[in-house]
Amino acid sequence: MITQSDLSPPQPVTWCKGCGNFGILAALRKALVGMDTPQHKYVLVSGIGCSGKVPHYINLNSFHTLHGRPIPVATGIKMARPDLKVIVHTGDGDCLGEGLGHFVHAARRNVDIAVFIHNNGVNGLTKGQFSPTAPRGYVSGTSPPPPGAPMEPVNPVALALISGATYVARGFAGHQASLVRLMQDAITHRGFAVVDILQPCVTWNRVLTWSFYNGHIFDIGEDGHDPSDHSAALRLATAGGDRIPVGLFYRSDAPTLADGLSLPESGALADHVNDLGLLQQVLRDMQLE
Amino acid sequence: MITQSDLSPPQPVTWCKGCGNFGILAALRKALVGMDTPQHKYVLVSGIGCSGKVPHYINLNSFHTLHGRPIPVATGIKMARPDLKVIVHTGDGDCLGEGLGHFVHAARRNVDIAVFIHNNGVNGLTKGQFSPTAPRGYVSGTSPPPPGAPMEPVNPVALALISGATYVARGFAGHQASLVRLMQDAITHRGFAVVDILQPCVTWNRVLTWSFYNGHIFDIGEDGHDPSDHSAALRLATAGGDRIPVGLFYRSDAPTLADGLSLPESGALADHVNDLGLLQQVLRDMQLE
Amino acid sequence: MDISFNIGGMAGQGIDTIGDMLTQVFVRTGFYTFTVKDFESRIRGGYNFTQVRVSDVPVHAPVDHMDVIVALTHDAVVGPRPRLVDGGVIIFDDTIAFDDLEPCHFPAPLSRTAKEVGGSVRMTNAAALGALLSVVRFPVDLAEEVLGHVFARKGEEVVEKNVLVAKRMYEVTQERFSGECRHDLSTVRCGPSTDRLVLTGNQALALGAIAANVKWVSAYPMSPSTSAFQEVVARAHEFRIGTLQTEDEIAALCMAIGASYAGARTMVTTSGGGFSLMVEALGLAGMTETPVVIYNAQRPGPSTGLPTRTEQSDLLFSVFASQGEFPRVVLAPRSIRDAFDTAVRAFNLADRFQVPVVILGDQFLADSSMALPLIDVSTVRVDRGVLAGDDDTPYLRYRLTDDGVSPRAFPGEPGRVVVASGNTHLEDGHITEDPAIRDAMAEKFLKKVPAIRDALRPPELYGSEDADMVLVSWGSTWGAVREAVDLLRAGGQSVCQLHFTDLYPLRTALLREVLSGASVSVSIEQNATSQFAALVSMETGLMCDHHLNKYDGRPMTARWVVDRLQGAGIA
Amino acid sequence: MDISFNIGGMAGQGIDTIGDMLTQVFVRTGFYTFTVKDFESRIRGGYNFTQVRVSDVPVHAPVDHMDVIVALTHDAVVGPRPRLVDGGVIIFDDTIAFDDLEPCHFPAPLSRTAKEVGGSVRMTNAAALGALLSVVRFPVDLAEEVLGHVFARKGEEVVEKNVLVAKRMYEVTQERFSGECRHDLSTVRCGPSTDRLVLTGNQALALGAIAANVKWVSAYPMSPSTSAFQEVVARAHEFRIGTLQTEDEIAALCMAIGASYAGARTMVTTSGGGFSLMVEALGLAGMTETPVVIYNAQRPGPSTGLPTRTEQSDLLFSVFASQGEFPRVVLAPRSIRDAFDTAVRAFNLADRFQVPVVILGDQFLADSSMALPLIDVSTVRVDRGVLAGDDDTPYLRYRLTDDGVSPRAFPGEPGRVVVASGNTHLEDGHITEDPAIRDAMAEKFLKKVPAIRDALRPPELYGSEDADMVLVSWGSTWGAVREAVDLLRAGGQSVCQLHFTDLYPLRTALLREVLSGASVSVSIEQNATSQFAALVSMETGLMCDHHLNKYDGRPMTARWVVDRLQGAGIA
Ligand SMILES: Cc1ncc(C[n+]2csc(CCOP(=O)(O)OP(=O)(O)O)c2C)c(N)n1
Ligand SMILES: Cc1ncc(C[n+]2csc(CCOP(=O)(O)OP(=O)(O)O)c2C)c(N)n1
Ligand code: SF4
Ligand code: SF4
Ligand SMILES: [Mg+2]
Ligand SMILES: [Mg+2]
Repeated sequence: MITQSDLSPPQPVTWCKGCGNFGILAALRKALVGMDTPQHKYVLVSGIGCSGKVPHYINLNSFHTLHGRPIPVATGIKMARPDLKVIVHTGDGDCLGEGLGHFVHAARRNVDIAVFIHNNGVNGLTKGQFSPTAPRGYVSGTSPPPPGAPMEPVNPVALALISGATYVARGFAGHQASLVRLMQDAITHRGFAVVDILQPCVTWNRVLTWSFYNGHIFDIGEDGHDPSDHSAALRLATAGGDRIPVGLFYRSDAPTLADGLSLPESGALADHVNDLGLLQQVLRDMQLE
Repeated sequence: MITQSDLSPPQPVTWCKGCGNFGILAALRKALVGMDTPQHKYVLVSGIGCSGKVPHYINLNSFHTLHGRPIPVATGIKMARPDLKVIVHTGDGDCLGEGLGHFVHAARRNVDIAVFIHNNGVNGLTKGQFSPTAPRGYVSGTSPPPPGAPMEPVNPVALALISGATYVARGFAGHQASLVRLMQDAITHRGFAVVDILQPCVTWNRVLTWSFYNGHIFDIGEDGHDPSDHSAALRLATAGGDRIPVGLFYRSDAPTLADGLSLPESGALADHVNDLGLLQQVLRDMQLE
Repeated sequence: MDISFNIGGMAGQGIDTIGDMLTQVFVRTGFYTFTVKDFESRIRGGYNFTQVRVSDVPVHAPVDHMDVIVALTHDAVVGPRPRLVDGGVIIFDDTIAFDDLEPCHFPAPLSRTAKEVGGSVRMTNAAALGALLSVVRFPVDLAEEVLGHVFARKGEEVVEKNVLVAKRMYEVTQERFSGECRHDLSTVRCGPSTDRLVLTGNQALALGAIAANVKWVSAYPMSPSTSAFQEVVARAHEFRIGTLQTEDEIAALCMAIGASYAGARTMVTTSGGGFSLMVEALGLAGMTETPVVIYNAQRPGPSTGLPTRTEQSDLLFSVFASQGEFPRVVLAPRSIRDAFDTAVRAFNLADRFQVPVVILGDQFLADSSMALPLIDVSTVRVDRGVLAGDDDTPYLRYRLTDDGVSPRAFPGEPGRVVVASGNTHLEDGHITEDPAIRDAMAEKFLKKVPAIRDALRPPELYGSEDADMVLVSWGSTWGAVREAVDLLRAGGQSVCQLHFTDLYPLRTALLREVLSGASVSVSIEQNATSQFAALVSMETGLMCDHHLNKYDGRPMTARWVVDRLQGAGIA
Repeated sequence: MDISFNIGGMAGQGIDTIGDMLTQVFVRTGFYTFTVKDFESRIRGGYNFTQVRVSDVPVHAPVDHMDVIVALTHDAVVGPRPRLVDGGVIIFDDTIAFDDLEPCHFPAPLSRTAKEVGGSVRMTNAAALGALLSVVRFPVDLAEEVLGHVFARKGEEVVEKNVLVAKRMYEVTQERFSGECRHDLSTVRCGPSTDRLVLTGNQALALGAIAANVKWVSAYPMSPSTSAFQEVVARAHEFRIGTLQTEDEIAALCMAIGASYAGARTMVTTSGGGFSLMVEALGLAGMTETPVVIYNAQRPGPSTGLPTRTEQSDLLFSVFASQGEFPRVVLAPRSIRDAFDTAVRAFNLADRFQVPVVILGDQFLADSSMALPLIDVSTVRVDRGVLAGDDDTPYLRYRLTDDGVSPRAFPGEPGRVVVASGNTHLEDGHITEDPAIRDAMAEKFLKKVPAIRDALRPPELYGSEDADMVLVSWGSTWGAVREAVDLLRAGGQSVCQLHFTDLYPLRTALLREVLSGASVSVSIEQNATSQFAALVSMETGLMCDHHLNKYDGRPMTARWVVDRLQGAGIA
């Protein structure tokens, strides 16, 4: 129903030439064009970072929020308007540094939103400091040698799995076809869907490059992984070693947050009106005779 | 070296009669009395909650901080004074709600502190609302039926394991001997040590009671679990089901945060003095001739 | 009639229950009540009390003195003794070992009677109630009329037995109590009041929010705000309101902002520490012009401070919180009834001007209760402000208009794209660094202010504008200061009260008039640094001559005001 | 001599490099420079520029006009054209297609020369430098003297080739440039300055912190503060300073508080959004009396605003941030050199009064650079305040003293227990709800304020106290306003500047004197709501007659001040 031109960028794109974000944006456009939800039913929510600029490069309802906070803002939107599809674009710093708590809690609540992590191992927009997914020893302006970043990286896939996310995948900005599919599945999935997207930052990250990823990733679907098997998913996610698994790790069905709140039986919360007659009755009942 | 009377409570204890916190405090006292670090080398850091009051009930250096923030405060203390043993007492709301981000990041940094979670499934001090570890459906003032708490609980042991903690255990306020041992090991462990302590809140929590725990816990040590096996630990932690494993899940050696910072070669950071001669030289070198 | 009953003891002993029952007895017999709770930040033990002030005219503040005390512990017998009036009585269970008996002391067989007559010590509460009523010679027929209702309402399982216990204890007291109580209600009949709705400030606020059509409330528990949240949660199912206990306060406000962007009226409830954490998101609401209501029930700070006590020390923080500059509204209800109206007004102001609105309550107001006339909700008006029409195409979320307010639209409508951004943005919501747009958007914000100010309530003048002395007050101290004015005027002083509920942007016309007219002005605030007086100076250049400050965390009383004024030689 | 060079182009094109080299040329030849950077919140592309202002007297502000422009893109040729002075020149690479040539345009073979002479287009920077120097007829011998140093210092790999390229382009320009440049430096010899230390505001601040013995800096990156943090991190190993990029700003400040409690001097660096997140922990520092220095490099808000631009709009937020009331200090350096001193003073004030100290910088100050005399660090004095002696037993962390300051001790000493708490506490640090202690502790805080105020710098009066007009300014606009005063006085006006670096608690003596003496007072601020003027009113009741406000995110200039004053008919 949506055409590419419906989505054309409201503003000129300002990312660096060669940035992995182009691949993510392209995949998002293809994903949306390939599905049958009308354009006005989407809301795109982003944080702050290079990744956070997505709303200005695709013509959708959007909220460019704060660094680290797109997930709670998206949660609010979804609860008020459960008929809308809410998509979060977030950076690794945004989602796993400043906003990590929200990520874990949204996962365990199984909030029905799709979260796309632009995972580039750096804080791109603030000039290349190591991010929570940077490997131990990563050298940057805030982690000079010795010994570079003095800590283990966050593993977003494992964290999502442990936290209760019901759709967990990893994609790569360079693999359009599979990324489009993962995005579409994540958007249509009923529940908290995470796609950790490997995204080369060509300006700052000299370690996690296009060629590095091309040489190290492998598709777990091709390896016969069963995405209904949580422990297998967790094993894959925590295996370590040289090779980087991509694909769908896990998918399951579970009650979403909206199922557990007292939202209106039908229609959106945003359109519902408190019954003043009922309130008057409540107040009357509270009176002491 | 420390005697029980050295530690006697500076203030009368205000917890409810029968509260699991008494067991935790008793175990802490026994743990300290049984070790050979002198009293002045400990610092106890707590958040806000019933659990947060520990510093007033044991005679130690202490910092009663903010809700959710004892871990970063403890991190700062430890970095400034690596010779001190820093112990955090935190609630489940404190550590896994408000402070969850800090918990995960301290774990991946392997900050050399011991974190004791008073896990009672409720926000005790604010009158019994469901906490992040309350089971799905738990009924409280902020989660009335239907359907009670509309989300899965946080699993602190699994979360610690995934995040990179190098000592991960679960204890029970009612099992003094083993809790004392776990505490001592956690305190002497070099790295981020977590003990998730099951703590009945007799006033609010009608589900996770003394008798519930007595009927459901089992010791993984007795079952022959090997604490050097990370995946086995993770499997145990995520197994689900009726029975609740307690004991030491995992222990390993890894560089701590202090190893990766430019702290003084010897002596504490707090006692070190920037070399003004060197600074003068630096400034001179920055000049353009 | 103006009696203060005081029930003291440990947390968990049933102080609240006795206090509530006592309140009910007097409300049901037609009197005005005002109940305050004084409790520690612990779940069991300590020394807590409930004060029930009963009067035949409306009262809005507690008093310092105690007429009749029911003490459930030894501490509660001894501690409040200095505050007992001459002719006051302290009732306590005769199992409490207490030797220094004075005529005011009445060791009563409360628990024994409960056991003997009711069959359970748990009915000691009923016994205490009976003793209390008897001591003030509350007519037994009137008592009988209401006791059944009271115990039924309190959910006591064995209503009849409780009534029996209370009545028996009433009689026992008649027989045994040999002291003098300064209050003798034996001739009293039903009071003049028809007010029957007993609400706390937090309940009133929550019900007001429901009346104003709040559809989303997210919060992280924090005393003394939690009961407001819980009141909404408890009614969420019947009204279909989305409520969520979040992981922290940051998430609470961000969710509310998201839900508001999507079209729902939203509120968050918190106290100072939680509000501190919301400050960044407050700025997001400001910048994105997303209406949201933030209820900050203040408590003494800084930091964790005194979690269960009261203070008015977040005023200037609320006015200036968050980086940068944007319009906002700060309101402080003056009474329990006003908390309801303030909630309604807050939502309308938020929508009309597309700004965040902070409601500054405090623990005193939050936890106090009084009997009110039934609230008629049919008069509640919901004003959602300017909404975009069909001709608003292409839709520009931040259209530059004469009054700075852009028509709102919500996501989900075909043909309309709604773009919000916390970065500096163009009219269409997309980001820009253009200095001219930056200026225009900053001026858009400035333009809203005069209209907001005009939409706010002017201060209330109590007494004559020509009075020699003006007492300047704000928020929940309204009742205490008003009563102080009455006391002072009764003593022949020429004094008036200028009271503000709408604090920012400040309305200054009447203020200038009254302040320049009076020969002495005194700011009275429940904080240490006279924050409202500072705000007045900032906006008008006028300085109050004197400042009364109470910052021990306990609620203000008229007596305190008068004593301080006299002590300082001002009155 | 007062020339403004402007290098414009896309991010990532080497604008900074050319600007830095140009700065070096003039510094090395004895001139004063002032360099500002104007860039967008993106990593590549857009339109950015660096302005290098060169003078033979010290200058502390940029100018609006441009004398010589090097444009690296078409946009950079066209965009700044209106700001080019008569007799100005725009140099650009002749591969840029540009048709509307005017006499001021000089399409030069920059990249061609780089390739032909240096063998690589990457030496286009060197070519641009050569062209630029040639256009203003900067003496070739002087240029030769320094170019080698400049390229070596910049870490250019092939120093000689770069020098060759620059020189060749110098000659080519001599031959080809047919326009008129209003500046002719051919007779210039070395300038009067011996200032050789080129620092940005952020560098100066970081080095000041190191001089003051900062031992722990935790931060989460945020423009425009990040380079201050990175400056410390880069030197952490040689000085042995603990530094950590944290998960968020809350952790950053909490860690700093922990490290300070344990005895280390600590600092955090952030901007408004991060400061918002620190507000709760700020209150913890206040309540626990833990010294800490918070550097807030302001940028235009609210919310994300304009991340790489400048503003002074967090003043009142800084003064009132966090619930409750506690003493604090707010300082705003007036210049790059002052940033160093401010850092030192901040740490001493924090320790002496055991309070948090906020340093309000801004993007303009943070990213600007100028040549300074060498800083002599031997004069730096570290004052750790009152420390507990051996006789302080039992140790009471919050001992009540006459001046409100309690001797500090750190954990880890035998026989001493150091207890800190964010709850209301007793002298020993353990918690209490006692109203009398509460009062005493609140008064302890109030007591510190007069002594803090006395320890702060009074405002600086530039010009005569008896001037008709006083310009009131604060922080980084010092240079621009001072220069405006010079311009106005040169035009015969009677005007002075009263400039504040120490903002809170406010010193009011000189302020009262000057404001009441002047017939016209004008507040000049880089914000929309005149926050400092509001603070002045709050503290003194005095109102400024006029307010100049700049809020487009671009730095203030003397010209802007003068034009605005004249435009408004004030001057
Ligand atoms: C509260 C707050 N802290 C810090 C910043 C500064 N900041 C902007 S973007 C960013 C990091 C971006 O990293 P990431 O989320 O990985 O996004 P990327 O640019 O790499 O896509 C930071 C720290 C901010 N805007 N707000
Ligand atoms: C920022 C902030 N939010 C909320 C609170 C209120 N508060 C105090 S204790 C507490 C929860 C305590 O729960 P938990 O950490 O589990 O401790 P427990 O009392 O159960 O030991 C809360 C929400 C606070 N003090 N600060
Ligand atoms: S800095 Fe990195 S992430 Fe940002 S746009 Fe450039 S390449 Fe992409
Ligand atoms: S409320 Fe619960 S956790 Fe708190 S002291 Fe009482 S029993 Fe213990
Ligand atoms: Mg990133
Ligand atoms: Mg708990």
